Amino acid sequence: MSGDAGTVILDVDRLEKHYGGVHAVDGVSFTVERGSITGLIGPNGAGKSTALAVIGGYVSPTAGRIHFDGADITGYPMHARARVGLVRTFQMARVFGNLTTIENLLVAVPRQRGESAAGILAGKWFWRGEERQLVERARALLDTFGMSTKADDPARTLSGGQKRAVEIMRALMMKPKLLLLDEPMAGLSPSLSRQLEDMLIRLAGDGLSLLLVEHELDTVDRLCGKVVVMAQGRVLSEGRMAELRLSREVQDAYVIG
Amino acid sequence: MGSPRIWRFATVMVGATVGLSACGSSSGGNNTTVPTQTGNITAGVIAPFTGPAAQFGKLLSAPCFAATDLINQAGGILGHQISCSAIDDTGDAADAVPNVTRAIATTTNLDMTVGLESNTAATTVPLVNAAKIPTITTNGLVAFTTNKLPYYWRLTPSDDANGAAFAVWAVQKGFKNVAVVFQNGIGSEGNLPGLQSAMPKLGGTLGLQLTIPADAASYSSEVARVIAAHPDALIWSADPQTTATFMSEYKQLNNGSLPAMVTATDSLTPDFFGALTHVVGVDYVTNNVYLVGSSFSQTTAAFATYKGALSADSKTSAIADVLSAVGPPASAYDGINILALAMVMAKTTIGSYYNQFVTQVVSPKSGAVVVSDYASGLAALKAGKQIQYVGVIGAVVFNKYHNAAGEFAANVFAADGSASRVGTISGSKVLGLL
Amino acid sequence: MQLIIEAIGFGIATGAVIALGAVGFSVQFGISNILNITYGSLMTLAAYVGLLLINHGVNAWLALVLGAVVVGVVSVVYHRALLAPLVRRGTRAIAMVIVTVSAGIILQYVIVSIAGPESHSYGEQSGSTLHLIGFTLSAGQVAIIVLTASLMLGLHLLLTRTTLGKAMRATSSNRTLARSCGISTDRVSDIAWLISGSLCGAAGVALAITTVSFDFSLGSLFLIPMIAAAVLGGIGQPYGAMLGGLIVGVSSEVAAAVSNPNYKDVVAFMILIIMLLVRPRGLFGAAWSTRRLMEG
Amino acid sequence: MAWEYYLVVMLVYLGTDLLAVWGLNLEFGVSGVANLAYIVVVAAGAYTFAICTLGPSSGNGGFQTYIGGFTLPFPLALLAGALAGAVVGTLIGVTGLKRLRQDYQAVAMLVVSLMVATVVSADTGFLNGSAGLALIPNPFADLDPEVARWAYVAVVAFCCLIGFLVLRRFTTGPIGRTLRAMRDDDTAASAAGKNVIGLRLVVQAVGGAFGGLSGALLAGFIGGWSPSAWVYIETLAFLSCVIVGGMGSDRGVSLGTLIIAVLLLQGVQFLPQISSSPGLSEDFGWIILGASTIIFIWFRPQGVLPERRPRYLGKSSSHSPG
Repeated sequence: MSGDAGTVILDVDRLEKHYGGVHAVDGVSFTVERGSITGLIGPNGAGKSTALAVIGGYVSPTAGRIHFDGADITGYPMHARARVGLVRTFQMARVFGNLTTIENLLVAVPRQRGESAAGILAGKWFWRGEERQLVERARALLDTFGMSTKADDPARTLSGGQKRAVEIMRALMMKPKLLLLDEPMAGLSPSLSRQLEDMLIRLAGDGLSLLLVEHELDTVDRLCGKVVVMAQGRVLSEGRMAELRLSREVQDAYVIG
Repeated sequence: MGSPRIWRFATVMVGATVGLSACGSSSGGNNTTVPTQTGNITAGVIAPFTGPAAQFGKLLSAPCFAATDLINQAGGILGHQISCSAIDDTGDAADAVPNVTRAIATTTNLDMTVGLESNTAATTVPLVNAAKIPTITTNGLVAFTTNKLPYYWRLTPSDDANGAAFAVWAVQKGFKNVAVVFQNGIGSEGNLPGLQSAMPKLGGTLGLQLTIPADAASYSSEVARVIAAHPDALIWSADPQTTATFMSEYKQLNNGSLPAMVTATDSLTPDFFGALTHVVGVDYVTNNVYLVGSSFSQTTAAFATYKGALSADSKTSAIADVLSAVGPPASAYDGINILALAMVMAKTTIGSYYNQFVTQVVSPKSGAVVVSDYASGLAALKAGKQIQYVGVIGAVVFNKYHNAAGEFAANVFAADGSASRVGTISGSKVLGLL
Repeated sequence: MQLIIEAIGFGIATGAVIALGAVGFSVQFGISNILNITYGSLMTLAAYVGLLLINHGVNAWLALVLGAVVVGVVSVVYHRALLAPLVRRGTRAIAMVIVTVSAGIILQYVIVSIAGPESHSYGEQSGSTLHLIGFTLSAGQVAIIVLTASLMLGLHLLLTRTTLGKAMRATSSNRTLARSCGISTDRVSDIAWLISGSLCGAAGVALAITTVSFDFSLGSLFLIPMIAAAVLGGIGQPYGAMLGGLIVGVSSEVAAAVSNPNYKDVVAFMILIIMLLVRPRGLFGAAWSTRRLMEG
Repeated sequence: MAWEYYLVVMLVYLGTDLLAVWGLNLEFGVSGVANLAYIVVVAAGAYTFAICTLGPSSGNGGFQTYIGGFTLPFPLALLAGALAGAVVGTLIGVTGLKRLRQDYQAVAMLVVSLMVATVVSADTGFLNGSAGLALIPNPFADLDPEVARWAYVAVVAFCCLIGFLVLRRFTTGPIGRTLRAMRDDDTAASAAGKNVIGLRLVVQAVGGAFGGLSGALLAGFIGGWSPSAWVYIETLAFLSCVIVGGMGSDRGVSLGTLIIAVLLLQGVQFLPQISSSPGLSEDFGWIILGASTIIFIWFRPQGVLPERRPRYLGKSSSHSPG
């Protein structure tokens, strides 16, 4: 399947989202290539977050199509997109506060045997084996992020940075093909930020595709191959960050915005 | 709207604790093999004391106070004094069951009950019957017209007979074209069939038949529908608040005039009188509102004793006048006397023993002394004579289903809220129309 | 046909009272983002305050004003003492609904245990009947319509012509932005609760006047038509609530005129549920309110 | 013995309360669906049980009119009650299909509760209107009354046992974890691939079956059921057990059912019955119930016995969720 789709994993085609008379997203088209880190930037109110929400399935588009991994997913609800490998995180990290950190990871895996009708009917023996594997994967991931000691803490007690880490680990538990990140660095200390950047680069190296909305242009510069610039609901320009910095149009948009 | 279900559970818990200790300390109880008991007798008044029908609780407590006052003055029953206990059935079957079972379990010497109104009778009657407590009920459920429970005795007519009595009175007053307005729930299920059956037989017509919701903010549209039907009178059944709202709007939208109203004696309450006079004035209420229901003569000796006892007790004196005209409370009063005399005849206060004497207290027998109250009945029995109790509601003959009912009457309110009788309707005529 | 025209007239009278309450409810939601279910019981409180005053010889219309003031103050205290602290503690919206439902039940049963379960009345209404353009209305109904219209006009002027009104609207649409513009949002919210509470009180006394006979369940029975009106008009939008009130009132009365009157409340219920399921932002709701009604 | 029957009533009410509270806890405490129409599923179970056990409406001389009248045996009628609860619960769940703020959904359900009660009360031909149904046959009418009472207690106890086992299947393990994730943040749960709407409907169906069974058992015991038994605030009583006991904790809410009873029990012992207004203690019941709900939301939202999360030990160890 992925072979047929060529190198493009996400194809956004003339996307529109209107709120009453406001055109928050007004005919946006761009693509994300497999294994790349693509940035989506623009001034406040440019429609980046709305575009991301539409791609993630949180908001339904007024017009336009979204193709993901060779399939038209425009009508998919959010959970169906997650199941085909299109996973998003949130601007404000959202964790399941009353679950423990490790449970936050475990719960994310789609189609668990223990969630199925058969699992509920048959009981523990039906899902115990799968569960054990998931716990191992989750522990490994917690180790990688240096959060093993927090495994049994309720997620609501974690710091902002830790919550964001939980969110990203949770996304990774789902084995996504494309990760949508909405300002992943917001609120992180510079050192944490750098760690996360390294992590994202490593993930991309392993073949994961990333689309991120980010404010900090230096971060975008370091991470992203391609950058899409939005202003007033439209795509203004796209290219490499270094080129875009020189573009008059882009500069104007940021100043005006 | 009763109590929260969990609250019912709490009251049950309290009751269980008390019940256990009571059982440990007293040799009494309703079901012991020794046919005597110690301590006072309790007469339970099972009726709603909370919720929308709470007025019935008040109405049925008063005759209990009156009857027990007189019994105690006459020396009690077999040496026991008797007192009344309010048992709240809340008007809701789900609340009534724990409340009534708690009362049965925790009330010492609960040897008789009265009340058991239509809302809950179907579930509470079996409970007291299973506890072998003789019961005089005042409900009108058609289902009990063919009752087979041994401890159940009914002294009031069934609801469909009431409906037919409305029709008789309306036609008698010349109201040939009537509009029927029943509040949802009250009367519409019970009274309507009798009314529908009787009205055509009497040559009258039921114009508009409307069921209205209780306690709505406005009835303007409903009122407009009734006005458009131009009725001579309203056949009415609704709670005081609904009645007041509806009639007030009727008056305002009909240029200040109102048709006559025929309603049940259930509405002979201070609440109903107060609510209605407050909004449409006392003239209309005293001249054009007829309250029809089971009734009795107010000239008998039994009535004088009853009225005297109601007036003498400070708990009941305020509503003595109103009660003087209403059937069910008088039935409850008679019922307590009948059961008390049955105890005397049986020489025990235990229900399972004295229940069989109930028919003997009231049945006509040659050579029997006709008595009109407990004291004279007691005296006659002590003198070794047979008795026939003929009380406030007149002579009582129970059929094989333990049902008995007397005549019907129409009443009107006086300006002070008391009731006076303006006509009677024979029971046989009513039953013939069903 | 005549019956339906008359019913429309009655619907306008009923709708006027609904609108009065719905506007207050809507203002409260707009300013605090709380669905205050206690509102119904506060209306009942107003009716009983009015009863107390009338029994002491106060004129009915003065009682309406005083009842409004009392409930206005109670609303501010209620918001300050219970609702605002709970919101600050991060209590979820779902729990806030449970809190306001519980508080409403407490207030209702406190009223019962003081005033008793019996029905009460302000007294006989003046019996004159007015016939205008096919409508038949009682004097009391006309008075309530006039009262509502003038209160709505007053509110309109307050919202559009005064600095306070502008501050209220700003706080209502974006609290954070309003605060950053130097608006004392706490003070604005107090005043909004005072005004909306007063509308609630006025509606309660007006309802007691039109209903003629009432008991402790007065407000809770009336709450759903009010919420229906508020949602119909786009919750948080006072003008929408006014129109919503008229629509709910007229459709209920027409239903009572042509069908089984027992179903007339069902009309308001259906309007509310259908609106919530199909168009939660209301007939006239702006785009921002859509986003506000969604989770997150 | 009278007190013995009293104990029977106490046990039957406790059992039916537990079933209902468990069902509501699954919906609200575990899954975050504030079903303020919960009492409607209890009513659905009770009515269904009634019309399944009663004979045809025409057979009783016009005493009461209703649909159905199937004269089914007791166990089938109980199952029908549970099934009706599940169906009605799912229908109520439809109000949650639109992705609305949760407080809006709660209010929508409150309205559903009021509306269903209004319609059932108004339509006398459907379920006998506001007079409700009576003379629902007792399943053990042929037995000696004392044996019959305890037989009913045994049936209730058996249903509670089965109910608890079923409940644990939903509140523990991966599915319990998923439902709690949905409760904590349903948007994030969707983003994690959970079909939130589907799960909600399933939960409303299962919770509804619990409520339906509770109602069926209660109606079978008391022999009657009417709209005054399921006014919307009855839901608050169950909700209060959940909140006070500990949202999401099966043991907590079971304890909560007792605690509410004990709290109120203390209250009633200190309240002398005032003869002029015998209803006062009933009013205080509601006041205490509302107050304890608010007090717990304010001071101890996790309840008396909070939900406990499982620990997942190291790679070699197994875990025990729940």
